[in-house]
Amino acid sequence: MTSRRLAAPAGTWIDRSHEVSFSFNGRQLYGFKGDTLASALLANGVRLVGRSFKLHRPRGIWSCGVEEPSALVDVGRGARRTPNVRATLLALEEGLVAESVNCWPSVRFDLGAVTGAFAALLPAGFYYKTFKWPNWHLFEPAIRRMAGLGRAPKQADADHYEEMSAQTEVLVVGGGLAGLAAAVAAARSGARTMLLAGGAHLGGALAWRADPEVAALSSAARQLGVQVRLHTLAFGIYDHNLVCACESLSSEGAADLPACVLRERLWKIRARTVIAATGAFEQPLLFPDNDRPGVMLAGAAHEYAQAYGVACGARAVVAANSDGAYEVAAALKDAGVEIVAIVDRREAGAANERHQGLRVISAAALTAVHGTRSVRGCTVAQLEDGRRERLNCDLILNSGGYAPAVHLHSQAGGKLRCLGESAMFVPDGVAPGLVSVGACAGVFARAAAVSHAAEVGSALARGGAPPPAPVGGAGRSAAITRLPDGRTRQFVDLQNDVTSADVMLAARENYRSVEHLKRYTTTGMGTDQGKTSNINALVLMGEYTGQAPAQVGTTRFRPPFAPVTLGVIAGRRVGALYRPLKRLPAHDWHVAHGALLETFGDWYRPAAYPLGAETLRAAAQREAHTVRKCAGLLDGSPLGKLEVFGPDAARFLDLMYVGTMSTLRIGQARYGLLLNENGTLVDDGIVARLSEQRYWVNTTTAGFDRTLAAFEEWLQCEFVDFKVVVTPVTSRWANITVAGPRAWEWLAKVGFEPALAPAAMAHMSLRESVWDGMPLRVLRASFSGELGYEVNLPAAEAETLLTRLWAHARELGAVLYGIEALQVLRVEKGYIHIGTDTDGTTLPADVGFARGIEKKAAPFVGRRSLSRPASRDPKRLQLVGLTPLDGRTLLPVGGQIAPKPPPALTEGHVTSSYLSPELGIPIALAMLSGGSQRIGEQVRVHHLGRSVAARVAKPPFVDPAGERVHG
Amino acid sequence: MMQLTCPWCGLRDENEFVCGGTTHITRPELAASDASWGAYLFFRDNPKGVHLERWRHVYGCGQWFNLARHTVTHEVSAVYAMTDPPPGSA
Amino acid sequence: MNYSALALLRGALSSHRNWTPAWRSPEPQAAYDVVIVGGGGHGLASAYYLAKNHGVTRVAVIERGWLGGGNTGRNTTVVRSNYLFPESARLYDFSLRLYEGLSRELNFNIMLSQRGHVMLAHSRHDLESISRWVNTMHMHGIDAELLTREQVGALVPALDLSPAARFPVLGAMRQRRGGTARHDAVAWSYARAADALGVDIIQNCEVTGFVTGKDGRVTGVETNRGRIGAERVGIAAAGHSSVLAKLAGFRLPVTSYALQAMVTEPLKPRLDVVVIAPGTGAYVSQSDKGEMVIGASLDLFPSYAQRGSFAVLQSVVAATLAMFPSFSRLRLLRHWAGIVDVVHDSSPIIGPTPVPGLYINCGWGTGGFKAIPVGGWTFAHLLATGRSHELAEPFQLERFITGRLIDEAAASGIAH
Amino acid sequence: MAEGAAGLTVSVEEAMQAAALRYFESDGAFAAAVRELTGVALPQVLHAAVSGNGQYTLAWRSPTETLALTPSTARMLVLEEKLAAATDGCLVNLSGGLKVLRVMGERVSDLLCRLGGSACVPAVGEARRSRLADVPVLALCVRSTETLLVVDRAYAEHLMGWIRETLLDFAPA
Ligand SMILES: Cc1cc2nc3c(=O)[nH]c(=O)nc-3n(C[C@H](O)[C@H](O)[C@H](O)COP(=O)(O)OP(=O)(O)OC[C@H]3O[C@@H](n4cnc5c(N)ncnc54)[C@H](O)[C@@H]3O)c2cc1C
Ligand SMILES: NC(=O)c1ccc[n+]([C@@H]2O[C@H](COP(=O)([O-])OP(=O)(O)OC[C@H]3O[C@@H](n4cnc5c(N)ncnc54)[C@H](O)[C@@H]3O)[C@@H](O)[C@H]2O)c1
Ligand SMILES: Cc1cc2nc3c(=O)[nH]c(=O)nc-3n(C[C@H](O)[C@H](O)[C@H](O)COP(=O)(O)O)c2cc1C
Ligand SMILES: [Zn+2]
Repeated sequence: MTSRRLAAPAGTWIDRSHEVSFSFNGRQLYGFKGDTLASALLANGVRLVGRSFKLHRPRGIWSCGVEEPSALVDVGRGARRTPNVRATLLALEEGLVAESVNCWPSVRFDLGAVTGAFAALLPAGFYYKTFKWPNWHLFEPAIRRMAGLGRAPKQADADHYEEMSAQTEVLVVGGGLAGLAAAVAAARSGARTMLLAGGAHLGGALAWRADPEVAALSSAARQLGVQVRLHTLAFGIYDHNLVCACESLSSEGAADLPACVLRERLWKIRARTVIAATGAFEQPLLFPDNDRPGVMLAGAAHEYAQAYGVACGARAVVAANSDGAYEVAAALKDAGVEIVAIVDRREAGAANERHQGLRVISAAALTAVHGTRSVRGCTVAQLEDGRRERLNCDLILNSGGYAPAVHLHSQAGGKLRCLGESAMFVPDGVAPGLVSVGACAGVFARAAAVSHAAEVGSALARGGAPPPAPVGGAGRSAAITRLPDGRTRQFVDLQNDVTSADVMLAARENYRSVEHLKRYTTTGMGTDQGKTSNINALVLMGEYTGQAPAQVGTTRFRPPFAPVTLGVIAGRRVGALYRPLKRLPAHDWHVAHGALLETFGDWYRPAAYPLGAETLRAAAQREAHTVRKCAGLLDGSPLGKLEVFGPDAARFLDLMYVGTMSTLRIGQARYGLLLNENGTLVDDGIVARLSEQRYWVNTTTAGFDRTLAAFEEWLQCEFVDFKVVVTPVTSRWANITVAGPRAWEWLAKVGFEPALAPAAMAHMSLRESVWDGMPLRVLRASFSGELGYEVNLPAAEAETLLTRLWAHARELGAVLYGIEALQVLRVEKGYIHIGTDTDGTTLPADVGFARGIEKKAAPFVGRRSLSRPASRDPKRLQLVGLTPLDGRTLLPVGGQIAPKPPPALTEGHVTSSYLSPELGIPIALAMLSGGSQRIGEQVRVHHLGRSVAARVAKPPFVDPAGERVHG
Repeated sequence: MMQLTCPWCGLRDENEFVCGGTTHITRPELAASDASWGAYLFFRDNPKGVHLERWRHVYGCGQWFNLARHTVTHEVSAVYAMTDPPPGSA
Repeated sequence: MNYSALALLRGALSSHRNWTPAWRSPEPQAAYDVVIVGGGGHGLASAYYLAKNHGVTRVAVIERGWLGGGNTGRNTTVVRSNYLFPESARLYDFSLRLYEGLSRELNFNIMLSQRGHVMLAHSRHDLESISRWVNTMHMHGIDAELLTREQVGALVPALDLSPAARFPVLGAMRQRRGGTARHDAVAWSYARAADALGVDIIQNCEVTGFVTGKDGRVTGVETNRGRIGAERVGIAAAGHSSVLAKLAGFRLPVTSYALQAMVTEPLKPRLDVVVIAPGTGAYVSQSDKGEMVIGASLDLFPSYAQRGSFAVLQSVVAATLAMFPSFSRLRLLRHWAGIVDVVHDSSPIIGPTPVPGLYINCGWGTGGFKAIPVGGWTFAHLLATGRSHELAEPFQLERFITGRLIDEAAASGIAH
Repeated sequence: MAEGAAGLTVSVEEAMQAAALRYFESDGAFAAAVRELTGVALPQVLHAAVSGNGQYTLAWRSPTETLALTPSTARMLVLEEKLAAATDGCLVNLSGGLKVLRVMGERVSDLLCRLGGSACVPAVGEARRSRLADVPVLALCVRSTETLLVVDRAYAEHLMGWIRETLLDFAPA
């Protein structure tokens, strides 16, 4: 145990009076409120926290933030289990349970680590070069088990997520000194300003020091009304300056969380301008075995000491090539960590008075790290002459300069430029709608960062041009130079185990584009997205191929900046709120009357009303039979309904439908087919004329949205001089369909006026009427082939009519029927159902409307497409009826028609099939190649290895003369 | 997610609209040849650059209108009525 | 050089200094027999089959960025051949069969993982539709089977099987031979093999125009690295097809849209097959590395920007959680988009263009990764002989005039 | 039904009558007839107007449509009858097809922002139809602490469900 808790006052963020217990890999440990899991583990002397992706190398805590590649844990249990959580970001909570990922049986004795023994066989892309014989499938399962990190939960998430949209003039991302300065300046200049800070504190890199400037700016921000959101990480910038951010709301992992909490909030913020002040990431140097637990970023160790009161080790060696490392060394020394030496790659270090007493080894590098599960020492060599020295230490601090966090700038479409000597990529000017300030703009000198940020803030608030960034101040730092490749590994990407040798291999094999390098070696593809590895990888590639880093370039930055839960992206759109499901106005009534409900598209509606143990199919048979013999009641409320009004309504409907609507007399109704311009069927429906200028249009349930959209598009975009308005009224009207020979008798019993009687009202006509004080629109039409009334009435009254009718059902012997029986009835009549018998390739002639088209002289939408060669092909699939030759076997829907069993060229398929209660035999509709000319022919239907002989028939099967509709 | 300006309702999020594709397409007469009918139905400029297209504000006022929008930057340079000529055509 | 376990062993002993470049980076020559525009899967496979099947080796593939960096390098890697029309089924199954032998043929593991492709049915109507589908597959001689709800549950335990689900699972259709392949490996393996046969792959070279002779015949291409002569030119530029067509003076029945995809952080195996929910359009598979790879529908407005709309991303994620409520706490690692060339009937175009000597392979839209082998095979045939391969015969531009569309999406009612 | 949290209450106006007024010109004979019958002129774009007697609320829906709301069935009937003969416009009764939710309290806009639209929060006297809870909703601000949400009946339950869950999680802003 080498890391430990320091004595107070170290630890600005922890509350030593508040102990917190937690469990790590089954061990009970203690930390303080204010700790992160990482700081608490370090305080407990836990170094080894995980295993790497490919080689299962032991790994420790590397950073103190979002860039963490190694310290990933699975947190929680059951419905709250969360995989791959960064220990460095997870606030410690009482009762938190965490486990290491990617190791078995334990993180200390991980069997996966045997791969380490074969590491030499597993260079970048090794899997592309082998596992080909006999095939990949043989090896794949084992490889899959080795890969992956955490374990996915098995239960549905218990918690809630919500979404919040906001608008602001200036949005500042990042609450460090630069962000604060920009926000305060913007607000002072009168702009509505919002500031997002990813962490729990303002102040960024300075948050844990008592910095008077941070304090002053923070309170100024509050006074000026800047909307400050802590715990809110901006993860992406999208079109037209939409910034999306995730706000963490709950005490993740706490044992006493309520059963359901609001866990995270998605912020969708539209900003007139965005100021990125996201800071910079410290970059590591490469040296052999630089991945051992105990090697970590210098700045992180600094933060652990000051903010959390944790010494990450007792004896530290600092590997450096930049000035920042000296500050860290001095500060850690003050905190009680022995600094064995600063090993600086540069000729002259940056030591000043503050660093007196620190041993500096210049122009040297680490050439070995000793210790496997924890650092025990290192070997340092002079770059010049190779002279070596072994140093005992338990901590190696790595400090290779900074990489500005240019993620948002790049996502917004900003360009980068490379500061040659330090291999630092900084924004090249501004991005559309976004300006960077502070460290993420490459401005590291504190005073310069603050004044530039303030100037940017006020300029943008006033709509002015932002001043250019005074880049610099990061201290001298040289781009890493490659060390001779020894036998040991220098890790570039810690999570994915990409080494400098892998980069060299990629160069050797000509995967030299930086994007090839990434994909071939997987560098930068881990959960940290290369925040501390991408720069090293591209610099190495440059060195191997003789290119400057600028020539190599960076890989593409993509959202999210840090991984975000799927839950927060979906927000409330889960469970019942995923997509609205529509219910009938009389939903409860149907439930009370034994409906078996199913989803049909967006609607939840009765499929049938089974009695007792009756199956759906049997119920439908009984219901359909009763409709034919007596009468039945169907709730057809979902049927689409439109009112089309205007002096040009008739002309318009003539253009929309195959079928002439202008010649309808008032009160008359007609069937119509709606086509798209490509000639294929979009919908069918019934159009009735309510008055000279006013039409009633019924669409199919599924076709309603398409029909309305098509009407509006044609009216507004093509026939722009037509005076027509289209008003959807589907929800206004319930539709109760009464069908069967005794339909009228039934309606008369509840008091429908005699003017609606079959004798007074023809088939295919519509009457407005009043019943029980409510307005009715009664359409005589029939999808069942029986005398039929579609009674449209105000939606809220549906239940009244149903109840009143149902009171007479028993005496009549009438039934309720559902969609399934309706299907049986319409198939007996040979009526098509759009979307079931037809698909998006069906033309009107295919379903028997060739004559209707010939008869109509006027143009209509889609007409021209019907005369293309392919539309006139006699081999097209055409609607026919089928009956099984044996009179018994139900023809399977989806069965293929072909003279011989598969494989064969199919001639068509069965589209609808039912046992006909009327005929007592199975019947079917089918689409058959050239079908209209093949009536009477014998065919074979093939289905899942069976085959049935059938005869082609001309529908309808029942009442071919169509007499029953008249009652 | 883009923000588009409905001529009636003002700036709204992209997901209140549907895009109807290229605008200013002339519908041929019924007597058109198969080739010109096919060209009308299917063949498009599909420019990488400014595209004149039509959108409908389905979640708002339901109106169709035209946009000039860049297909790479998604920047909108003009919003105009269905019956207006293309911008710059005077 | 040959790739094998033995070669890896030799590598291990030589610090992997034994490996040679997978392909060269040659300077463009003055002229080639065939120039292919676009170094994606289709362009590279075409070059390979030109050399391999037709002995045409004076071939250049011109790629404006890095090879495989287009849609081939950013797709969700689903392969299958369950198509309704015989023309499509023949095409895609030929492709799948080529895929099945590709790792060995190209001596490069493309990680073809025939883990099975499972399309869910949410309603009785869907069950009927997949029944038609399965039978049609059998007619085409392609494997397909129906699964009951219980079988689906056993195969995909993470699925929400509750009857109360907004899109309940009533059954499914499975193609066992369907699955995934490693996208980059497909591009790289063809590139390596084509290069080995003498094809020049020229990266960072953008075609900016076409050169034509007096007779209007194409004689070469203009690029940002100079003019390159060619007897025949083939375009295989996916989302950029219209841009190239415009340079050559014609239009295509193509619209370019952004199609998004995303991955979660890597996890231990949790999902063994490719699952698609037709009701929502979302589909998910788990890669060998462990990420959940998620894809869905287009951003429905024309775009050449390789980035997606956040609104669409949200609906895709919500659709994914509707299938897999237990994925809610998984984290999205990265999301991106590619520009796909969508054709009205969602079938490809492989044929001559109005410009003599200029041919095109495009229109694969959201589904051309699975077709890379056959796209290359048939395009190579066309480029070598000037005649369409019989598999590609139905997929000509002229179908948009005659109306002989091969509309898979319309026939199946499912976006392709 | 009324739900409440953090000083917000949401109730359904079950009896509210609704109609679409459709016309070709907003200043034609039909518009004049509407004005005469209700005492209010057709509202300006994105605006709503309430008649002096408080009995009619008219809300702009589109350039050819105004939504008319009234709590009185009788008044709606009269309106419907009186406008039936118009030729340059028509009234389409939508009563029962639309649901009207009344949201009362200080944090109306906080709620609306959580339903998806910060661009769609109406100011007093405004009516904005937009995408809330992923469905089309007309939000009509009567006064600073009162907003009506008008939604298709088929989506009302969904909208209400979303609101209910939001209120459940409502914390002080
Ligand atoms: C997100 C997403 C998911 C997908 N999922 C699947 C799936 O699961 N299964 C499936 O089968 N298909 C899928 N697809 C579709 C599939 O990726 C493509 O159809 C296929 O990759 C197309 O290959 P290609 O070679 O034609 O095009 P590309 O791979 O895009 O190659 C075209 C190349 O042309 C280059 N180019 C363009 N213009 C020029 C020029 N002027 N000069 C030189 N070069 C130029 C481009 O840079 C590009 O590299 C998906 C696509 C996307 C975007
Ligand atoms: N690591 C560093 O950033 C760093 C290093 C050396 C010196 N400094 C000095 O600190 C001063 C100011 O630096 P600064 O303000 O530019 O950086 P900073 O690091 O102090 O602040 C950036 C803040 O932004 C937050 N942040 C980053 N990405 C975010 C996102 N996507 N969403 C929300 N919050 C996000 C970070 O958590 C951090 O708190 C300068 O003087 C600079 O020289 C900073
Ligand atoms: C099947 C598949 C799996 C991927 N897995 C990862 C991954 O594990 N990590 C990662 O960072 N990116 C992954 N990506 C995404 C790529 O990094 C990259 O975003 C994508 O290829 C598009 O390229 P671009 O972002 O450079 O434009 C994956 C992409 C695909 C197609
Ligand atoms: Zn609008």
